Amino acid sequence: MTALAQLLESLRPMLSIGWLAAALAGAGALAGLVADMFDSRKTGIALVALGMAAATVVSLAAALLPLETQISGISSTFAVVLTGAGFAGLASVVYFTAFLSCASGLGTVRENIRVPVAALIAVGAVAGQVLLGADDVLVLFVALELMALIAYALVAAAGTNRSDEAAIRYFVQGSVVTGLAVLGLAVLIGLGGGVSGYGELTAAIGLLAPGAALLGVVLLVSVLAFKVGAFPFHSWVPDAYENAPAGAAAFLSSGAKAAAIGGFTVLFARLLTVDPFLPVAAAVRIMAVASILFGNLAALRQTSVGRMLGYSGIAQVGYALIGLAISPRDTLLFASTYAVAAATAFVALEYFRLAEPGWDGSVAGLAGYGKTHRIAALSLTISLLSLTGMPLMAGFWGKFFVFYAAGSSGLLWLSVVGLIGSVISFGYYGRVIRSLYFDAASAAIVDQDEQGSSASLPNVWPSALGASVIVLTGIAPLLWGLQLVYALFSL
Amino acid sequence: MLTLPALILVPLAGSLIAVFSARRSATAPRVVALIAAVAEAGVAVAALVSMLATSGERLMWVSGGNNAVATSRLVADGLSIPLVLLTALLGIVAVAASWRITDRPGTHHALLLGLEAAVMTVFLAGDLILFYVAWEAVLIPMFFLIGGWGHENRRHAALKFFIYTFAGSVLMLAGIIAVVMTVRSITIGEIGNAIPASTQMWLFWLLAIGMLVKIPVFPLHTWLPDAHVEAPTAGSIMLAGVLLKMGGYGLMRIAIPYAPQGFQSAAPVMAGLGIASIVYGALMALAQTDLKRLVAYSSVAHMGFVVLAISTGTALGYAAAMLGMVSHGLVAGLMFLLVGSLYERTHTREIARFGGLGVTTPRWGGIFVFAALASLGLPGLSGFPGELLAVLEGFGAFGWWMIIVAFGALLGAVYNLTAVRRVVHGEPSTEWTHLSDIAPVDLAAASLLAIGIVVIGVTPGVVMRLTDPVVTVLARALGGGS
Amino acid sequence: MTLFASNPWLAVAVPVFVALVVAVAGKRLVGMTQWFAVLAPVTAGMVGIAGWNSTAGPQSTSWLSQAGTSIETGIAVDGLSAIMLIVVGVVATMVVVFSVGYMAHDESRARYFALLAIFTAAMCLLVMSTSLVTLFIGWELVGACSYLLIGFWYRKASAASAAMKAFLTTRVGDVGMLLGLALLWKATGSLDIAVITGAAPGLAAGTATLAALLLFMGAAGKSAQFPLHIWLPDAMEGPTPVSALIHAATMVAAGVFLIARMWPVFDASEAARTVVLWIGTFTAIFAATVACVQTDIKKVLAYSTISQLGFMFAALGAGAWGAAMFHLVTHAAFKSLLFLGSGSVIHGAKTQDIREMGGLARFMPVTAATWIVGAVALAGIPPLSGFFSKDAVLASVLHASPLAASVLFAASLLTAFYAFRVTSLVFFGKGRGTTVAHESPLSMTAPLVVLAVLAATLGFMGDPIMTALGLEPEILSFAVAGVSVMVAVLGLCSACALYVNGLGQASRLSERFSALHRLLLGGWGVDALVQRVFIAPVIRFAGALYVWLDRLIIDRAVEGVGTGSQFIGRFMANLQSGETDVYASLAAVGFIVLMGIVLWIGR
Amino acid sequence: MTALVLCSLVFGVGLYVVLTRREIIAILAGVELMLGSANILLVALASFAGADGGVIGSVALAVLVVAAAEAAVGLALVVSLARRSKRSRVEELLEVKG
Amino acid sequence: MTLTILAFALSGLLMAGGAAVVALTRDLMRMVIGLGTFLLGVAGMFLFYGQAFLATAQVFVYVGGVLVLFVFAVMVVHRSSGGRPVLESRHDIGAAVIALGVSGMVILSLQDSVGGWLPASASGGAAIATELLGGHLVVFELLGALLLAALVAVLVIVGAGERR
Repeated sequence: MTALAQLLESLRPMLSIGWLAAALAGAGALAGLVADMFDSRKTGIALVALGMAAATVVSLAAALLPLETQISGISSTFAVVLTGAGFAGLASVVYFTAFLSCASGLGTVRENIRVPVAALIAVGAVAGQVLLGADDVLVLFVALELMALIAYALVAAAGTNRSDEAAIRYFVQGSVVTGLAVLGLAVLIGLGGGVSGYGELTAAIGLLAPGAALLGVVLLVSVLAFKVGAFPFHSWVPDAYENAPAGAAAFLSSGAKAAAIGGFTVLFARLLTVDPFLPVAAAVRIMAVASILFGNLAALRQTSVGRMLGYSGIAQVGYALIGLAISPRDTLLFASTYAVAAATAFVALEYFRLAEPGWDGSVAGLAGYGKTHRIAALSLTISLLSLTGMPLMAGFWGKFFVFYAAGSSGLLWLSVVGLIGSVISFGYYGRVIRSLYFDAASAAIVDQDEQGSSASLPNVWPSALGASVIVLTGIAPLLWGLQLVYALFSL
Repeated sequence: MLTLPALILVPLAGSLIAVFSARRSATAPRVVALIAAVAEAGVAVAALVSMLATSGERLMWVSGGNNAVATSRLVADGLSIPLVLLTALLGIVAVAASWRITDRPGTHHALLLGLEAAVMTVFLAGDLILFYVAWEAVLIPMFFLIGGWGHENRRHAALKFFIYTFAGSVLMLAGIIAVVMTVRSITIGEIGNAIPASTQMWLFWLLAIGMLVKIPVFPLHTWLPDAHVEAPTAGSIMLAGVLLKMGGYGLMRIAIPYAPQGFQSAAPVMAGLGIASIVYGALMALAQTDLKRLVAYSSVAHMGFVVLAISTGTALGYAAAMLGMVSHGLVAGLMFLLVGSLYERTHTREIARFGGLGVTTPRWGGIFVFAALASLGLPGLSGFPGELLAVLEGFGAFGWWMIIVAFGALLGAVYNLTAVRRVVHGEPSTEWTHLSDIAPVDLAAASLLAIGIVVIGVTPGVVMRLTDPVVTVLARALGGGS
Repeated sequence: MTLFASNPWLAVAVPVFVALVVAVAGKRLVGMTQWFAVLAPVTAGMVGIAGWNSTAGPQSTSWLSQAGTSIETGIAVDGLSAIMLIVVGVVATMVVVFSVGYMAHDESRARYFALLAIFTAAMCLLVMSTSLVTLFIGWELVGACSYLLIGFWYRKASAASAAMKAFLTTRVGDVGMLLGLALLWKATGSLDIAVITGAAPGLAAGTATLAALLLFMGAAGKSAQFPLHIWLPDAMEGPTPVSALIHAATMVAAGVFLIARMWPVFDASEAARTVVLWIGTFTAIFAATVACVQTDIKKVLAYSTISQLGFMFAALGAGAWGAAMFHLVTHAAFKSLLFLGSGSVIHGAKTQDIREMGGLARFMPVTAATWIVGAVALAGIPPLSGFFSKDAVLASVLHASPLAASVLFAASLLTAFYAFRVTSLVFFGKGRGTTVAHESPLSMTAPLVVLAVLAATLGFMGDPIMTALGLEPEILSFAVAGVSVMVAVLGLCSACALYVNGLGQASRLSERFSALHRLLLGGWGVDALVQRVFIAPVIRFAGALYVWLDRLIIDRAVEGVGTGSQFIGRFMANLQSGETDVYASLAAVGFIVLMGIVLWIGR
Repeated sequence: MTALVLCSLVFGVGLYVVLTRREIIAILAGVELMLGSANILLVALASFAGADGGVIGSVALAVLVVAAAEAAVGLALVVSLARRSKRSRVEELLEVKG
Repeated sequence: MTLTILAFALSGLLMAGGAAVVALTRDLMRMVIGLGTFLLGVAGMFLFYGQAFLATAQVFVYVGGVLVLFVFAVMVVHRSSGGRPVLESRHDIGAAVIALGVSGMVILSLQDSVGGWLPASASGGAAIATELLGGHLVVFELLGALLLAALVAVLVIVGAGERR
């Protein structure tokens, strides 16, 4: 352990550059694209994944070895993106989900665009790192739009009628929101006198007429709410998650969302700290409750696993919104645990899609996979339990800290709503698990399995990796205390 | 004190080995599981011995040493040790009960041992977080046991079990959050800032609701018959024998100490729930046509006594609750073992189809009669001391309501003896003339439980000597001397 | 003897050990172990004899204790318990010996003897205990043994039902006893009998009465007093020696013993005693009337036992617990004699119906002779034992309530009547049975002879018994004795006159009063009433509760939450209509709503 | 004030176009209306507040670039949809729902 | 002064008129022309507010680029249908209320913050460059990434749509 610590210590100067992770990721993406030009697609994806892996490790190291206890800027001159410990922690999660997504092999994507899709995911992860630490409205806006463009493309990458439809609708809705975003920029930066950093903005909008300031802020909140997929800005979520290629949805549902939650959190922590914005926090709480109820209830009767995960994602965002205005650290922690679990779930689905071409994506169709695809099924189960918030899984800590923070702020009722939502959520997560393990496989599937056992199976290890991360981080705090958690997400 | 972590690690290790041993042969997992369960029992006894050696107060183990800021701690005292021993014993019985499982034996035994580890953790948890974690972790293996190895309606029952008890325990989590944020410590029993009395009024119910669901009391009980009936035998044994005890343990360990004033105002209601459970459970058991369902409802009645005893808030009441829990663990374990063993050979639980089993399977019949007598609270067997004390103390606290309790005890005799008459007595049904008697493994397990039942029944003092120090403290905190 | 005097626990331990040995040895060694089983009651008797004048103090130990509060268990032998121990020891010894012959052909003998031994242990525990808890443990255990022994031939549905009925009916009484314990625990803070009896005079009147009545409820259940007597006639489904031991001599007398043991509590409550007196008196006359028409020899004896126990309770109610104990002892002797005799008859005649018997005296001389001794003792004809004890009872009741005494005299008349009705029908007249009866083996007749001797002579033991109990000896009241003898002889003669030539006259009589006859035959319809008013409704109620409340309301509510939220979920998911413009407008509407909320909150 | 009203109303018209047009390309045009007018509002508000032109310019430029890229992606989606399934109108997109 | 007012009015007219055409015409090509008009109006507005560089960029990027893309897209989409495609709208009150709601909310919230005419402050490309390469370098880089991503995204979208 000490040797490792020394090594990390010697790497400090390099880690201090928050760019390093982004640069590695970007380099991986470019290298992948270059390799793609020479038609070596496997290498291309491997290169992108490698870049993601490197970025994950670097970010994690940066998180564990915080350079300063205070919030640190990306560099001394441009204090527009936060890369302090907690943000590096979340960034490493974003990169990790992107890594899982790429590592799944993206087998459901058509071969000719596989590497570009991977590269898009990589760029998305970079955008995510910027987004989650954005300390500047303009940076936030551009990062959001970058993420949005990538998201549209990822949904459309499935190349089916349904995915086209989902992408178009997503795009139209997103465009309206972009309009709102520009309006928000106009109000905040325009009326704020041309400053865009949160620090100066806080001072500047303090001088504005209350109505104008609130308008700008609410516009931004709406935009971020759309990005995270909170009720009532949620409509795109189920469509997108269901119809995007599962491997790409793995990033879309996890890293992209976690980054948006991060950006949302920073917005609240840095900009909305002044008194006049308390109503905004209250409004977000209402949105949280609505999201939790809507997401959980609407997910109950879904037949498609992806769509169900989409609705459940709405609910999960609701939990994050609980913590948003209360405890940034806990919100980031929750976002991370959610992201890893969601990515693992989708990566497992990607595996099923490839391993069982006959699977129609429905919950009932998973019947018997618990026996035929043990590892992937187990990974999916673990990720779903984590999403439920069961102890021994990472998801428990995420929810626990958020709810604890809410309780400590005198909002125990909010925690209770969230907890009840968790109970409802097992109604649909449990149905998936039930299908996997308790339902007999139909005869056709068994036959297929016997035939297809010799064929090359897709990667199962990314889902296993995700699941082990979930379990390890779920158990570790019990053994070594909670400092580990605090260390990763101290702000 | 490494015995405490060992109590958790031994079954966990056994669980892992069981999974991998399944590749070797189909019978390897059960051997592994049995070894692990016996070793676990050995460790439990070792814990008991070392606790008695250290003047019987308590054992403690802190992860990461004492200097760490936030650590998990394990504590074993008089409240936990009896239940730990019970769990270890039932662990062995459960493995024996699933001796002939052929469907994925590795996973089954691994889940069983994992369940045991989780339950152990509940009883040993020294901080609230660990307590809750273990409390919920118990659901996972149980869910899979019911769903994976249960009977016809297992799919629905597993989900219902999970969601119902999960709903109760998340409210408990809200309560735990409220506790921690007020007392500023997660160590159980460490109360820095006193919780305001007005808060305690709702806090107690928030904490207790999850436990009351687990116990379960009327009218929060409907998950239980479904779960019990559908669960495989080993699952039923653990469910009735150990999982329900978590509720009573939690009340005494968490809910009441943290919200004593809330408890005092809630005690009559809780006692009412307990009394209602006693009568209601007995009546429901009387109405059953399914033998396993009957036993399941009898659990409601028995645990009603535990709730009643706890709600007296006296030292003897607590002791009665502990006795009741240990006893019910043994008796219900035995009952489910017997019903499971019967089901395995007849593939039915329909009471009406049995009859005269005392003639065809005399050993099984004899033990069933014994179990029924134990279940109805016959003195000399384990059920009696707890029920007697519950009535004695309940009379002191709640007066003539005990008339209902006493009649509830009578109803207990009614359904048990009715079951005996319809299953064991009478002319043997032609359907089962060639039924083989109870298997040797089951017989051994049953004898183990029967010995426990007799020992506790004759000398309940052994349990109470263990519980004495901690119960004294807890009862004094409530302001009740006796 | 000193061994037994200083170690009274042997009376419990040895029978338990015997039971274990017999049970473990099982079928293989029955021949040997059944004689070994005699050891159990013999030890009990020895302890009783040794403790007759023993000065050894109680041996007690903490059964359980918590936070300084402790519940003690303990045993001790004093006069009262010594008497009971001897009764138990002697009768049980006789029964075990008798059983060796009676049960010779039964496969489950091992179970039988083990249960007898356990019963002995439990009974000894009951009578020796110094704590109500120990007493209650023994109390329940004898009940359980009774249950298992009544249901010994459990293949017979009637036996199984009778066993259950016996256990449950006595349990009804135990409900009261349990509450009585709780009340005394609350009032005195102890369950130690010495403490409670010491504190009894100081109890509030209401408490004392309630406690006494609750204890009496337990006693009434165990001792088959009206209306909890219904189990005893059915209990005759068990093997006859069991009836002799448990349902005539020992267990059913435990209720009398309990009240004697807790006498100070009853002494403190006039009201409670009055209740006991009248319940006892009524039971005595009621059961006697029913006994007059029964045709099953054991049923007659069963109702007779109920009636005699009624006598004892009447004595208790009148304040003469010594007389009650005296009658208990003599009753134990002659009633177990009668039961064993009936066992011998049944063994020989292969039937229980007295209408099918007749003239058996020729085939079974020993049985007949001893039976007649028992019947005379039961009828209360001097100088046999029944006369003296019944006289003591009647005298005391007369002292307390002349009305009750006159009822008891009537009961005495009926007693003599039914005793000799049976005697005439069974042993005299012409044989009506199909089979040729035979005398029983020695192992069965020897106990009869011993018990006959006891039944004949125990009447003279009145003074020692009273002394042992620490009471003044009874002085024979000649007035009462005269009336009682007259009544008894009247009953005897009328029975002989009516029945010695068979059933002809009697059946004409019963046809004439057929309604009354049916009523009496059915035990005044109490049994049917209980069945209709209590048991059937409870079972129907339970069934209805399960269907309507548990399934239809509670569980439906639980499941309803699930389906309800699914329904809402379906509805919510339908908002997701797939229309692009709706989706786009949701974003704008969301903004407007959010802005509205913010402005509304921030007013 | 005039600029505010003008830009807001044109923004509203853009939104109205998005909500009412059936042809997807027309919807994209509506989006352009929204973005353009919002951009002008930005510049207008900035000059009311006397903001530094450089910052405002770069913000406006960023918006411009974003809008252009978005238009490109949007048109690509439309083209792809049309080429694959011959659909170009929103009422033809009702497959994914529930 | 009047000249500036005139310029403002003209640009505003172009914007409003173009928007109205886009909203109301039933002819696809006319809609594209209306869009062009609007974009020109936007460029005029930039000029009016002293952002000459932006005005230029607007003309180049939009009128020269995006508008052409629109035309291409129209041609590709409606290649088969022949003739000029007819545009349809589902005019309804709800949409109008929502659109007006947003506009109204913006106007009402901002009406206190603006007023009178403005001191136009000119800023050239240099100022923008200074800002973008200085304090907002990250934005510049992100915009670069955005354009690259847009390229790849279009590639992916079109590539996914190809018939197999």
